[in-house]
Amino acid sequence: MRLALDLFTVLAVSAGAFFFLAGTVGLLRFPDVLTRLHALTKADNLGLGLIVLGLLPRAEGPLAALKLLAVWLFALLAAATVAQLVARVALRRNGRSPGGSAAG
Amino acid sequence: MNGAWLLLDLVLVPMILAAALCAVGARAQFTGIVFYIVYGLLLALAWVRLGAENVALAEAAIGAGLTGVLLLGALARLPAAAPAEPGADGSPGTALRLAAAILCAALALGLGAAVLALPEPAPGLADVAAAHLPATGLGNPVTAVLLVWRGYDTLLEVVVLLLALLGVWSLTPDPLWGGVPGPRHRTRPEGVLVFLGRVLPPAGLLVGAHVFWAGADRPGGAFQAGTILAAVWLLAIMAGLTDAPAVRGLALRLVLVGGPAVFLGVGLAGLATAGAFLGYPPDFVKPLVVLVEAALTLSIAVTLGLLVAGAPERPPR
Amino acid sequence: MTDAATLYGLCGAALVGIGLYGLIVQAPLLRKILAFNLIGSGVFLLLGAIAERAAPGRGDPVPHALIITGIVVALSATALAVALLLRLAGATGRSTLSPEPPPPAPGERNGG
Amino acid sequence: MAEFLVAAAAFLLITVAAGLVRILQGPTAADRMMAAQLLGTGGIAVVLLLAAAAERPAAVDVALVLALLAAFAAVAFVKGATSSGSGDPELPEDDRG
Repeated sequence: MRLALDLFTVLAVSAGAFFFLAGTVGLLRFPDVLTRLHALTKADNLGLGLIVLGLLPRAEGPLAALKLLAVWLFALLAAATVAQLVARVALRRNGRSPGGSAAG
Repeated sequence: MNGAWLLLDLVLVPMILAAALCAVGARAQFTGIVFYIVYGLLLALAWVRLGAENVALAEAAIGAGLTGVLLLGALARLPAAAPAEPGADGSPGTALRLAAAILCAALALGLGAAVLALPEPAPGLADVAAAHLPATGLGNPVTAVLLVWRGYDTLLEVVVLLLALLGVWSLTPDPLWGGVPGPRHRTRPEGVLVFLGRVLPPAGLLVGAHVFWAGADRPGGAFQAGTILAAVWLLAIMAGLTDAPAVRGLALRLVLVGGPAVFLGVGLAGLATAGAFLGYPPDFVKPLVVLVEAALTLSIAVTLGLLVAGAPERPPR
Repeated sequence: MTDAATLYGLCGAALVGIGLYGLIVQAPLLRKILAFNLIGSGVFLLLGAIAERAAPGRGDPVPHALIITGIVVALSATALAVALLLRLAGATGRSTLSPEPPPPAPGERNGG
Repeated sequence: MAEFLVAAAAFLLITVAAGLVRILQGPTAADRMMAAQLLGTGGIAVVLLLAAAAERPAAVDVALVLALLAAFAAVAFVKGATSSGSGDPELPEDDRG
């Protein structure tokens, strides 16, 4: 049992790390802001989700497991809303002054 | 120390240094601030790595929450910096830069040598603290240090926070005295910002209460909880769901001084009940510490929130 | 753990150097505020290294308490510095301490 | 097992460190902010892994706080990017600046 759970942890954490890698590659290689946004929010939240999933069997009790899930939920919420808002800003910047990089 | 931990350290430390270098050296100020936000996150990781969860919580709440809002808000309000060549805007020439670099390198090397020269084990108060911890009924030695053994320090610290806030308020232009800090934020009704502003503050209250309550026995405490509450309060303001209060309000001022006042009151009561200023009667240490922390959490949250909100910009309503 | 403490202590020493350099050579005041914070956090890491050296594995709570106090005070000092900077910019249109006249185009959002 | 978790944390850190390059290069402010967001999510994962590896459950609270406040810097950024500094990129009247 212990071995099976450990194996599960290793697999899920490795898969999560792979998605982070994919997200970073997207961030570095994709051609423009919006595609990079896409790569990031999809990949890194799936990555965090898999890592949380992998760590669940090691949680000390139901409360600790709930806390792990809450971490993932908060991160998902942040990523989804931030992606939406930043995309909005990026679209406007693109329409007006291409490549403008100053804030405010 | 085994290999995996060493690998982690050898990645994390250069990242911290790179983020720090870029924070002060990046060409655009905005880029520097983003690096500084990342730097705060990496520091929180470093404190987790060193097993100092109490410190990591404070760094996470301040670095991830308040600092970013404070600095990005300031940059948005500053006049656009004219990109001038070095020297034209008062920045020093090459000779001075070189001299400064030599001086700073010498200082860093000296400090580094001091770290290497630390005796093993270094003198410390950990054993004294651990020996006296059972007498307090608290489980978190850092909370015990903050509120029981070094009560003077902590009391004066919350007074310093208040003084800083007075300093910020004193920069108010005369006609706006006692007014409302920051602009009135407008948002699209039912938009993403409003959604975030509705969901996160209740969650923040929950997490803040958890961190405060855990603080007696596990890592956490008044400062960390107060910072979290301040951050979600600012978010609600930025989402346009509520407005910052006029700083002349009596209720607001009572909340601001409430924490230090309760701390001082319990401290003075200690003269009668425990024979010393800031002493606690032996059987009531934990309840009194929790009472002081509760009052402090609220005051710290409001003080930090208003510090970040800045000097009043609108006349009092 | 002890070796790690040394490593992070050395990192703190380097951060103090980086911060001081930025404080001296950077003209924009917001940059100076950032640099000052780097010095502060470098000192905190030095204290953290001492805490770990004093009690390997569990950490000395006294320096940890000092660091927490320091982090919160550093934030309030930063907020005060930012407020001063915004007031300076509002009054003069400049965000440096240079004696030169303000740049021709002060920003539009220059409330004060 | 602890060894594996720490190694995974180090791998993640190396991965998101590449995000630092994106912050440096930009080219737009939105790119920089998103790269910082990636570092934030990666940092949360690293904290969770270290908490599990060192068996220090209190560190999970640090991840909780980081996740709760993960959106804050970006919200301040989009606020500052609107014409008034206090608007909402979703509002049509802020479509200038």
